[in-house]
Amino acid sequence: METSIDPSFSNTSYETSAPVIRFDNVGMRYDQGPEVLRDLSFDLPRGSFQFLTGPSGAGKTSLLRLIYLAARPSSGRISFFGRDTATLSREELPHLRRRIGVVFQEFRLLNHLSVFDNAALPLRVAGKKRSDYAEDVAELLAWVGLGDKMKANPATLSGGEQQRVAIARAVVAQPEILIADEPTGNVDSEMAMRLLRLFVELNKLGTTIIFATHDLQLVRLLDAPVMSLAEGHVHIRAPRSQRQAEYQRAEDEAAAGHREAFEDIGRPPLDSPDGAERDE
Amino acid sequence: METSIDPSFSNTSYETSAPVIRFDNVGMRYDQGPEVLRDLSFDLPRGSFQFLTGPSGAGKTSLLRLIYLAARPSSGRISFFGRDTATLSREELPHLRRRIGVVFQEFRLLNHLSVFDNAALPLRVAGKKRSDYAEDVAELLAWVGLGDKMKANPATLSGGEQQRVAIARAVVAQPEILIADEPTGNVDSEMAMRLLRLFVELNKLGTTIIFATHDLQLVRLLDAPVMSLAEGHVHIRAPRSQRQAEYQRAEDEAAAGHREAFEDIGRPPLDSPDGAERDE
Amino acid sequence: MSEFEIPPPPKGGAGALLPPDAGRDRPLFIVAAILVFLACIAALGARGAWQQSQRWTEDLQTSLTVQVRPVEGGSASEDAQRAADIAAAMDGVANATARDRAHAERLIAPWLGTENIPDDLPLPLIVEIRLEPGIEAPLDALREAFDEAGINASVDDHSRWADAVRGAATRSQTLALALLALLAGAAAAVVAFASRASLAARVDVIDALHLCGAEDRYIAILFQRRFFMLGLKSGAVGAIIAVIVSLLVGTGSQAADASFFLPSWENNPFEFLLLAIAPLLAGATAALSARLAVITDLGRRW
Amino acid sequence: MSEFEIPPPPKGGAGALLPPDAGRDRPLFIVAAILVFLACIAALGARGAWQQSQRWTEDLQTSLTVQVRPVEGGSASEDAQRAADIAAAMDGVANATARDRAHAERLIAPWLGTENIPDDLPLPLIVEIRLEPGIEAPLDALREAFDEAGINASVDDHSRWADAVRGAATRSQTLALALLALLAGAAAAVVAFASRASLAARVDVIDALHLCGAEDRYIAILFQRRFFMLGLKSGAVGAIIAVIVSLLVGTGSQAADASFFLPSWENNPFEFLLLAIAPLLAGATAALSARLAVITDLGRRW
Ligand SMILES: Nc1ncnc2c1ncn2[C@@H]1O[C@H](COP(=O)(O)OP(=O)(O)OP(=O)(O)O)[C@@H](O)[C@H]1O
Ligand SMILES: Nc1ncnc2c1ncn2[C@@H]1O[C@H](COP(=O)(O)OP(=O)(O)OP(=O)(O)O)[C@@H](O)[C@H]1O
Ligand SMILES: [Mg+2]
Ligand SMILES: [Mg+2]
Repeated sequence: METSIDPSFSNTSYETSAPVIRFDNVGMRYDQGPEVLRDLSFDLPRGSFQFLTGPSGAGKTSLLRLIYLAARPSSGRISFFGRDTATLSREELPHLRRRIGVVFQEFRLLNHLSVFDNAALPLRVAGKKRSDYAEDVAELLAWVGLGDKMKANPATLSGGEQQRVAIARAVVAQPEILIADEPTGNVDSEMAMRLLRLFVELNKLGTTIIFATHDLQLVRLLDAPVMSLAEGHVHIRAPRSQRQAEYQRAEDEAAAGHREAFEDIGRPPLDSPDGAERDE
Repeated sequence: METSIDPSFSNTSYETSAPVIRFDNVGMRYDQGPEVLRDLSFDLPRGSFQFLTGPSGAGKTSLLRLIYLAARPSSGRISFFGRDTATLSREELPHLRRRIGVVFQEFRLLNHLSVFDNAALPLRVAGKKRSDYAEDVAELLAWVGLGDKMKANPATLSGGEQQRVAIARAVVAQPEILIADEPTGNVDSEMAMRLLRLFVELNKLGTTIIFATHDLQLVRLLDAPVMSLAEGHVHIRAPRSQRQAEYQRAEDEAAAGHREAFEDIGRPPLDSPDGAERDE
Repeated sequence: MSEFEIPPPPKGGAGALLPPDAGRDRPLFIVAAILVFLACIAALGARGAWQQSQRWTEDLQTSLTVQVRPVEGGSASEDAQRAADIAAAMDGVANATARDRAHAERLIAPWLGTENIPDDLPLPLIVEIRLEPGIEAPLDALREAFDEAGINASVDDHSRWADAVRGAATRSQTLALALLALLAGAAAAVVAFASRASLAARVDVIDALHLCGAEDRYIAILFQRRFFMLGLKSGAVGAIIAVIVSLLVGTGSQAADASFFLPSWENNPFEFLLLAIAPLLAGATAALSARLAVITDLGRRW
Repeated sequence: MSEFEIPPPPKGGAGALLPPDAGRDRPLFIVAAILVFLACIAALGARGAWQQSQRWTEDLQTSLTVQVRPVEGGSASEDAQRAADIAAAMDGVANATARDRAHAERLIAPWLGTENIPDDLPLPLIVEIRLEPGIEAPLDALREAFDEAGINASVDDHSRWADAVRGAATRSQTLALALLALLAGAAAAVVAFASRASLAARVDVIDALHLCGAEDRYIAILFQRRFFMLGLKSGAVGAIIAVIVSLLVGTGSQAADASFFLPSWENNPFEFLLLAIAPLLAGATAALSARLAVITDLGRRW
């Protein structure tokens, strides 16, 4: 179990500046469904790096959807840069969205555009000239390991390659807020580290980052606060440096319980050929 | 680092029966592209459980596509149950495919059908009566934690929930071969273990399983052989029980190198506001 | 089975395996309805022209007109009466009527006025002969008989008029049938393209079905059924609108020449057959077109 | 920038942001082309009917026929010549020609035969008057002048025929214009539905663009441009086929009554205008329809 603190992060200030995002008693439900998120209140300071974890279906993606303005809360208030989102008009949305970069869990690449054009999309939509950004985009794609796939159709890429295009697209315009929904779910751990490094660098340049992931190994690499969602509620853990002792204890317990838990799970409902082994 | 052997797997015989799948010098390329897979030769014995790993873009999905008959090799020979696939006619395909279950990396659920109908699809296509399978499908969905989402539209599920529907669909007909492409990429580690348990049970009932994953923690839970793909070539590691010593050494090295590696990665190409930190 | 709530079976049975694609088929529906509507109008028009020309030519074909000119020293009205008797005695003649001098005077009144005609002007008199239907006009026999009887008569079988009417009818019918063929071709092409596009748009569904072990036949039937239903429904809508329009046109007052080209609703089996067959034909065209497109496309895989 | 190969800019500039959706737009293209073709045919037909009727009624309206009957003790041919002179002297009359007795005999020959007419039969003679174009026929003035001169003449302005021709023309024109309206409405409806469906089918693209900060206007323009191009292209194809068909019909031999309803290509500005305007009109309809549909749909989000 590695618990060491990466020294490159100690100088990042997490609590100094005004919040870029503030949630006040936010609740959210889909249509007539049950409340997915309940009564969330938190601030994300400018320039912070925030992990978001929680079991599958806990509402991580839903929370991120609120932040990237793809959904509205059913109750409570969300403010961006001090501005209440409820008062936003349709016309103001695009400009706010250009300050936010998003990596979607399902990538959402445009299969009729090349990898290069996908990555360059936010710049193009913002009206930038191709000749101005071509070099930067190419360099970024090379960094995520896609230097030789720039002309490819995203549909012909492997899962991990697609994920990296999605990441390149999200960071290319160096947004003020970067929202990443499991950005490393489809890549091996070496590439995951490489990508995390990209986020860290962006964070150092001032971008507020929210990074949803199931990969606890990755979480452990950074000394950043961790929001965990469970049953609609959020719990924010301070950065590891602030809670070294308790963390160590909890993690050790979890590791010990790991194999035990696997055996305790029980038998799934499968028909055995002879029908004898089935537990009803 | 846990290295213990799960006792429940020690009685599974990996090398006893005839191969269900045999690859003979198989090569594969997409259109005019470079060879993604080169000269693969291996046997998968009946009832074996095989992990498949490799870096992103190594060709895991491509190899699986060959196995689930969605693609043809550009060279070499693949046989199923002793039958050369090159001699298969279009008419024979559906019947062979019914003996194979697949979990796709991108899920491929049908969004116009309910979760229940998605999971039941292979049974329905095979002409089974709804009343005969309704109970089994519901029980299976409950096992993967979707008992209360059976009527939902897959598009409204979280990433992890969709993945579990895909798994339910793949196993529902208890196929002879089960191919899973990163079936736990979108779920938390507890759910991943639960799902692995499902595969293990299926394997015990005689299904040959090929499980592609990046999650080395999961790989470590089972004492099963591991195929790793790199640069088009495959390397098969015997089950852990057979190579305990060397494995331990390699893993320890990897763990030690983990943090070091992260720092060694270097800086991604991002413009810093003052332009000074940029390394060209 | 109590703790789980199993969802009810989907409506429409196996058809539901294809996504309903709400809006996407709507333009196709409208287009198909328009094409069927126009096709029905064209068919009714062709039918109308044919019927009208049948009616007119029948009228012309079953009547003959004989002009009896007075011969030196004879009485024109006597000759006319004799001619009528000779004609009436012939096979195939239903009746023959000799018209008097007053009738002849009325005929030339537009040219000469009524007061200007001297009583001794030797006017030719008219004998009208009506034939039994379906009989070839016995022109030669009549002429011979008149010659033998010493009557100076000329026989007119209206063939000049009948030819003109028939010609016009044939032209308008050809026009309508060409339109019909154009529309049918267009409809088939549209459905073929649409089903191919629909296949391409649902390639994910097809893939999923294939990999779940579905056969090509199984998938083709899904598409075929959907497009049959689409053709049937839009065909029914188009045909019904066509009937309504033709009823409206039929009740409006109109000159004969216009009605020659307009569809009109005649309350007879042909129209009912057309109404009944149009949607089926549209459905069958759509289904066949879809099946061919799907089977061809699927055959290219693997 | 040397180590990376930057892909060339996409063809078609910003338009390429929407997927080309190869097959999916093809049925729409065909349908639009068919609709434009039929609309052009209808427009050419309406135009043809109008022109034909103009030509005929002009013919009829610029000529008068006078029947001069012999009066007791006078000479018919002298009267006819006098009538022609009187008419020729009138304002608005281009020329007046008196026809002789031989001409009158030819006119009644079908009724009386040629040998039967006694030389002393008082035949009415015809005076043909041709008016200057655009002049109201001076019927009353002519009648008065003839009365004064003691000529027994009746003047016919052909109004009965002209009315019939005009009526037929109006009917066929109305028919063609109704068809035109139907087709235009159908085309607009089809495009509206299609663009809405196309929007729904590309909701992923829209979402991605939105989340990259694209404005509604930006997206609407993408759709608008695509459907304008589609309308333009299919309109051009439809119009060109219509021209070809009308040229073919125009060269074929045909009876006057059929040509009354058939489009025919007259080498004049109206036809060129129609050819030029039809694709633009189709494009504009499509673009407007698409823009409205997209803006409405997008407005419902957020
Ligand atoms: N569009 C939707 N309509 C209705 N319910 C939805 C919708 N999207 C998500 N949900 C439900 O909301 C809950 C939270 O989903 P969410 O996607 O936020 O989970 P998550 O934390 O991202 O999970 P995962 O780790 O599996 O991606 C789930 O139970 C899901 O079924
Ligand atoms: N349809 C395709 N056409 C062309 N190239 C393809 C296609 N699919 C995959 N490739 C290429 O083949 C290589 C192997 O892809 P594959 O999807 O098999 O990798 P993978 O091992 O599954 O990676 P990941 O872990 O990221 O899913 C990649 O470089 C990819 O770009
Ligand atoms: Mg999620
Ligand atoms: Mg893959």
